[in-house]
This record gives sequence, C-alpha cells and structure tokens, in this order.
Amino acid sequence: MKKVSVALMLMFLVASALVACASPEADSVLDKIQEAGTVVVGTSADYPPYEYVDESGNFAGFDIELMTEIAKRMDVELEWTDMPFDSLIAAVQEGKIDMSISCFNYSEERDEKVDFSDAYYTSEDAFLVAEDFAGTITNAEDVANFKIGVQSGTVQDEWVTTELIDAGLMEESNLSRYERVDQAAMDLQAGRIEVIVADSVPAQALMGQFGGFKIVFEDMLYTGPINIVLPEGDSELQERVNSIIAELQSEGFIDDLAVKYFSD
Amino acid sequence: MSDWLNLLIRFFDDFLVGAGVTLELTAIGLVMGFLLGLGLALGKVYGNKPLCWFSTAYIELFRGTPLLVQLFLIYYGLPSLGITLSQTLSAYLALGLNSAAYQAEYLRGAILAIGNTQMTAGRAIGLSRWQTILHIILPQALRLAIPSWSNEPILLLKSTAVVFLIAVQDLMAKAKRAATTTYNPIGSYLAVAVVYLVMVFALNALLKWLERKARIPGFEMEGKKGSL
Amino acid sequence: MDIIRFIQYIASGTAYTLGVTFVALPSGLILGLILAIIYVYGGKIAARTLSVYSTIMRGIPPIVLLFILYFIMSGTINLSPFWAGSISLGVISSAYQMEIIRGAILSVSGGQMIAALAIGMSRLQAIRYIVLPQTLRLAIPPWSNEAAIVIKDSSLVYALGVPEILRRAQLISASTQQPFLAYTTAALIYFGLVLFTNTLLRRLENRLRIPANP
Amino acid sequence: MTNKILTIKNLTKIYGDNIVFQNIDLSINEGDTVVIIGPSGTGKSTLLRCINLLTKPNGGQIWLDDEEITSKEVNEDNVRQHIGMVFQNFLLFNHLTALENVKLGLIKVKKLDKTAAEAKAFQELERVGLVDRAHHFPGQLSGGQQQRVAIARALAMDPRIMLFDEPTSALDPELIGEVLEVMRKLSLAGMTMLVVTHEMGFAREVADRIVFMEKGSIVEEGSPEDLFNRPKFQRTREFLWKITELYGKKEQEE
Repeated sequence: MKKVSVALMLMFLVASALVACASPEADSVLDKIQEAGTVVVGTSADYPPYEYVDESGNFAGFDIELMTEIAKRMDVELEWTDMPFDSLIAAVQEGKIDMSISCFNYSEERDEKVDFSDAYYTSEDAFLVAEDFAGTITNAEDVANFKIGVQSGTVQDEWVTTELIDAGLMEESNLSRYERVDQAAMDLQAGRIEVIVADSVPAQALMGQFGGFKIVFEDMLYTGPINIVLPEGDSELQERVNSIIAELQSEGFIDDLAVKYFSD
Repeated sequence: MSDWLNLLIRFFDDFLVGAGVTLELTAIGLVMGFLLGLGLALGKVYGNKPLCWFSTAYIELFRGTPLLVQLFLIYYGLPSLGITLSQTLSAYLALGLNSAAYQAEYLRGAILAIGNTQMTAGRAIGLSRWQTILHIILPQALRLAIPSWSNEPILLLKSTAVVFLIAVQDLMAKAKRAATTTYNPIGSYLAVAVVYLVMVFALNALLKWLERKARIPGFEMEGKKGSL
Repeated sequence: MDIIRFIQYIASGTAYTLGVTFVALPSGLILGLILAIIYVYGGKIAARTLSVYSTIMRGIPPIVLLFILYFIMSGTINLSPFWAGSISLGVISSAYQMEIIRGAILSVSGGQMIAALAIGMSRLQAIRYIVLPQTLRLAIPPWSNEAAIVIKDSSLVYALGVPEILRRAQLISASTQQPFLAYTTAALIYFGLVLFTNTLLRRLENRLRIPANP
Repeated sequence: MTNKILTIKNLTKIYGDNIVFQNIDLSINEGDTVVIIGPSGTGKSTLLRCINLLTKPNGGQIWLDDEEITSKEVNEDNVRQHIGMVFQNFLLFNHLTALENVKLGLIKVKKLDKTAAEAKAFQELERVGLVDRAHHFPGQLSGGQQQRVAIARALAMDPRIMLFDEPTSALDPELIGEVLEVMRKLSLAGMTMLVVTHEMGFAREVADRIVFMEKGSIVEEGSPEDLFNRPKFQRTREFLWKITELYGKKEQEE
C-alpha cells in the first residue's frame, strides 16, 4: 500500500515537472525532427474514415496511414498526439506539435496562422438529410431554410456562419454546433435538425453507419483540397513534405488508400 | 496578455449572451428541482410504502449517476421512445430532475429535524395529516433548510456547463466558438472561467444576503437548534 | 448485435472510467493532503494563497477547468487524452480534497500537536504520526462523498474522446440505433460503481474506527 | 551544594498588550518538588509552556542544567525530550493504545528498537499501575487512568525534570487521588518536579518549596511550613484563605 502511494506520488511529481517545462524553439522544424528522429503529429481522432480510434484503441484511417508512410519516407519515428480539433492549429502555431493531419481544408484565416502542404486529396461538402426529406435544395444557399447541424470549428461551420448567418440568410438559432459529427447524425435521426453540412466522405460514412440518410447536394463550398498543416514560414519542412506527397501521388499510393477507406 | 484582453473584448457580447443562457438554465433547473424535490422529500418522509420506495430510488439513482449521462439519456435516448425534446427543454429537464434529488435531501433533513412533536401538536388541534404538513411543518422546515440548501444554486450553476455537449448555446459553447475562431483555446476557456467565477461570487453574495434576511428575529424558528 | 455483446461493449469502458478515477482520486488526495498541511502549518502567506487557489478552483465548473488544464497539458507534453484528462481531474479534485483534509486537521484538537512536541517530536513527526492518522480517519466520510463525485466527473473526459463508459454508449447507440438502452446501461454501470465505492469506504471507516474515541 | 537543574532569569511573556508575566526568577534543585500556586489567569500555565519551549518568551533566559535552552542555536525538539510535561486535559494520542502512547516517543524520538521500546513502555506503565490497561484506547480509560498514562508517557523519555500543568483539575473528584498518589511516589523517588496545582493538601505534604504567583509575578516563595503558616504578604494570605474556604465548602457539599 505504501509503495503504491509513493509510486503515485512520484508519477504525479514527474507529470507536473513535465508540465512546467516548455519546449524550446528550434530554427527549422525539419532540423529538429531529424535531430530527434521523431516527428510529433497532432490529429483529432474523431472523424472516420479520415482518422478514428479503432476497436482495439489504435489510431486508424486514411490520414493516419498516409502520415505513417510520410514519416517512413522522412526516415523518422512517428508519434501521435490526439487533441480536440479546435486546438490543433494553435498547437502547430505554438510549436507544440510539428505538424497536424486531420482532414484540414485550406482557408484564408487558417493560412494567416500556419502553412499548408500541397493537397493530398480533394473533397467536397455534402448536405446529409433523412431519407424522407422533402425539401428542395438547388443552390447551396437554399440550405439556409432548414435547421442545420455542423461539427463545431470545421470549415463547414465557418461556411454556414459567414455565408448564411452573417449574410442574413438564416437565424443563428437554427444552427446546432456539435462536438462530434456522430452526435449531429443522432439529432438528424431524431428530427431535431434537417440537414448536416459535412465533408462528403464522413457524410457517406455516417450514411453507412446509421442508415436512413441520403445526400442531396454535393459541391465544393469552403472545402476542396485537403492539406497537412505545417508551422508558418518553415519552407524546408514544407518542401520535404510536398515532395513526399508528390511521390506518393505518382506511385498511386494515395489512390489505393482512397479505395481502401472511401469506397464501400 | 493583451491578446487575451483583445479576445475578451471581441467576444464580450457573445459571452454575455452565453452567461444569460447559463443563468436561465440555473434558474429554471433550480425552480423545477425545488418543486419536484419537495414532493420527493415529502414522499420519502410521509408517503405510503410505494411512494417512499419510489422517492428513495429516485434520489439514489439521480445522485449516483453523472449529470452528463442523464442529459444524454434525455436528449439522445428519449427520441427512441418517441419523445423528442428540443435542446433547451432537454437541458432544463436534465438539470431540474438532477437537482431535485439533491434538493430533496436538504429538505428531508429539515423536515426530520422538525420532528414528530409538531405533527402531534398539529393533529391535536384537529388538523389533518396533510394540513399539518402544509401549515405547520413546511413553513418551519423550509426556513430550516436554507443554510444547507444555499449550496445548491452554486452547484447547479457550475453543473450547467455540460449542456454545450447537446449544442445548447450556453457560456461554455461560446467559449468553444471563441476558441475555434481565434485558435486560442486556453485563452478562451480562461476568459469564460473568469465569467463563471464572477457569476458564482455574485450568486454567493446574493445567497448570503438572503440567508441574513431570513434570519430576521421573530422569524427565527425554535427548531433551528435542531441537529442539521 | 445481441444484448450481451451490447452491454459488454459499454461495460468494457468501465476499465477507462476506473482508470481515470484511480489516477485522479489518489493524485488529488496526495496533492490535497500536501496543500492542506501547508495551509494549516505553513504560515499566513501560504494560507492566504491556498485559500485563493481553493476559491478559484471550486468556483469554476469542472468541465471548464478540465478543458483549460487539458489544453495546457496536451500543449506542453505529449500525453494521451486519458492521462491528460485523469491528471486534470486529479488537480481539480485536489482543491476539494484539500478543504476536506484541512477541515479534518482542524478538528483534531491542537492539543494533540502540543502533546507530541512535548515528548520531543519534531513538527513533521507530530504531523506524520499523530495528526495525520487521526485526520485521515475523520476525513473518510466526506472523502467517500468526493470519491463518488470523482467517479461521476470522470464522465467529463468523454468530451476529450477517451473511450470510457459514456463514449462507448454513444458509439454503440450510433451503430445499433438503441440510444435509450445504451445510455440506460451506462447510467446503471455508473450507479453500480458509485454504490460499490460507498459500501467499500463505509467498511473501511468501520474497520479503522478508534474504539470509544471521544 | 546541590545541583541546580532549572534556572530561570528575568523571564517575560507578552501577548500583544497583555503582559502574561514579567521578570520571573526561579531555580529548582535536583530532586526537589516545587509547587506553583496562585489564582487562575496569572500566567502559571504559560510559564510551564515557556520552560518546555512550546511558547516563546519575549525576554529572559532559561537554563536546563548548564545549557541555555532559550539561546537560538538550541534544537528545541532535543530540549523537549529532556523535559517531561503533563497537561490538564491529558492529551493522550487518541488513535493509539496506552502502550503505543508510551512507546511512540521511544521509537521515533529516542530511536529505540521495538522490543526495547516495548519493554521500557511496560516498565513505565507498571510504575503508574496500568499494565492491565496497556491495550486500551484513551476513549476506553477513565480520566484518572488517562492522566496516569500521560505521566508514564512523559517519564518514558527519562526527563531531567517533570512539569505538571494542573494535572488534576479536569478530573472528577473521586479520580484525583490516584493521580496525586502517582505524583507523590515520583517525588519521593527523587524526580525533580515543577507542579502547578490547586491541590493545597498535595502542596503542603509533598512540596519542598511553594511559589505563590499573582498577576504575572512571583509574590513570595518558601517552604510549605512558612508559606502556609507565616505568609509575609497580605495577598498570599487572602489567596490561601479563599482557597481553603472554597475547599471547605466543596467538601461539605459532597
């Protein structure tokens, strides 16, 4: 009993000591990565099939497997850090993680804070509705007439907020922002919302998981190219990552991954 | 620091709206919890066997499970039984039902402290059982319960902070919004932490004041000396 | 999916819930104990500082604190959500546990300390051998309350994505379309855990009771 | 020339504006029993606490044997183990049995091994006649028994001097005798003792010297014979008269 409490106390002291040490800034993140032999990558493992935690508790998904290959080709170990989606950009910005892969779409506001790699995939937005949905959506803006659900902090959230709410097309009270996208799906099922605005790939995944949903509209709104988020102004690292992405694209590696994860 | 102040200024209106929602949730949860809690307390002390058993089970179950689970059960669970409540209504209901269990225990303690003598005295002058409870016991018990009860509003205010998880736009949801817009989660949550602190302090001061008010000489109950 | 596997899946989250509790509760106890000792015996400035710490920590909703501590921690060191969440809950609980232990120390009469000093014990020895053994016994009933609160608060790490009971209930309700059943199962598991802990601590309290202690 | 065990010079204690005692001079020879008497609130208890360094005096010096214990370099814990103290309200450690109460200081302070400590503790319990209560907790003992355990606990440290702070005033009358009996035996066995008490019978019979304190200073001191029969000061006489009067009344009532 004594030993256990001593061990716990030590553990706690070590943890708090670690918290107290901030990570020092290096000149180029690429140098730092190669010196350490490890790249620390942040993700928010709640967005299947891009990234999720599988039944045995391991990270899995399109982004995860892609990043594993990129790290292999950089000849460094890969270390994952899972954090809420909202905090990934801040973490890259403050140098707490080396880069982040989490189905990031390019946006101007994000580009002010961090850099983006070349796109490794292109996605579309989708409007997911219940099968008995009777409304008509011909233009993207028509969705403003319905009760919408989004995952908080995504580009879809951004699009609805700026293009629909700020533009005066809909009331903010008709938008529900969810912590996770499957919570939105449950509310779609319960009929509290009418449309989920999401990336089309996870939207299709939800369709498969829940059943009784359909996609009524697909287009690039704010989405489009998906990129890896890199620290601002580190061109060495950016070039290295871009060249590997180019390699993987020409070898057909990424297409194979897309087939594995995105087609049923 | 100046970044942080900018954030606070930029989202100040937003935080105020969120704080308003939080206070509303607290107030409605408190009132619902009080009415239901009073019923439960009376049921446990004076009810017949099934009523007493029900009250006890209710109190134990609601105090023995996390509020968040109760919230999800109401919000996501009930629709599969055909009951679909709105986000705000679900939040009110979860907070009210949860608080009722705690408030029932405060009230029950006070009722027990009044003791059987008051019941006997009431019955002796020809009042019915429920008349005695209504006119003799409750007026004393409610006053007696004030000191221990006055923890509940603050506990409830703090526990409302989970409702953002069912997309209710309370103060915590506003913090999330600020976090995703500014990419500064720590600063955003610190900002609302300050707002919560201010609300808790203000509420605390208000309750202290009310408690003093309730202690006006002449309104003091003999039963106050009872072991609470 | 049959009902047994359904329940099994949710129940396997219990390991995480218990894990979070077993990290948070003892670390909160150790930190709370150290802080309570400093509060009572550490002079005026320490007492003032710790009283501010306690007021702030207890005045902010646990989930807000959890997010703040979690972001600070996940930003500085590479901790999994499980560890970051558990340690954060431990820190939050430390403020409440400090108050419990401080109250208990104060209710062990000051004379006990004086009597220990009078036979030549140092202050630390007096705290270690005389004050604490009595304090910790006194602290068990309020502490068992806190244990139940920490078990219940462990559900908050759901928001960080830790696959504990509640998160699993949500995952399985999404795939089986049985949300009511899933959350009811989760609620009952939590209830069982709280009930079990309370019973265990009541036993402990009875076993450690000092005969005929005034 | 007898050995002086305790010497106090010019000792002063002030709490804020309140002067507890001022310029106290007192010395105690080896083997003597000195009894301090005087009205309540005249600083007698505080004086004992100062001697044991449980309270810091504002001025003056105290020597134990040849060592000045009020000097800054002194290790207080070390000093205290050589000065035994018995309190008005016993202050036994509530969570330990009688035996463990006596044993703890031997193990933790004197660093004796467990067997030696146990043997010594039994020896001390024997001295106060409580071997048969060794495994009882304080809550299971009468007040008189608790106080005797407290005496055994202090004796176990082999102190140079024993301080008694009104050891019987929290006891029911029928339990006072057993404690005084233990103290009488101790005194006869040559223990150096400084006792604050209202038990005039004990003072008269056992004390080598009696000190009368009032309003923070020593009014007079002398042999029991001199002080009781030929007090020099009016104040002493009044106090002694009051206390015997009270005593008389109390005895008649019971």
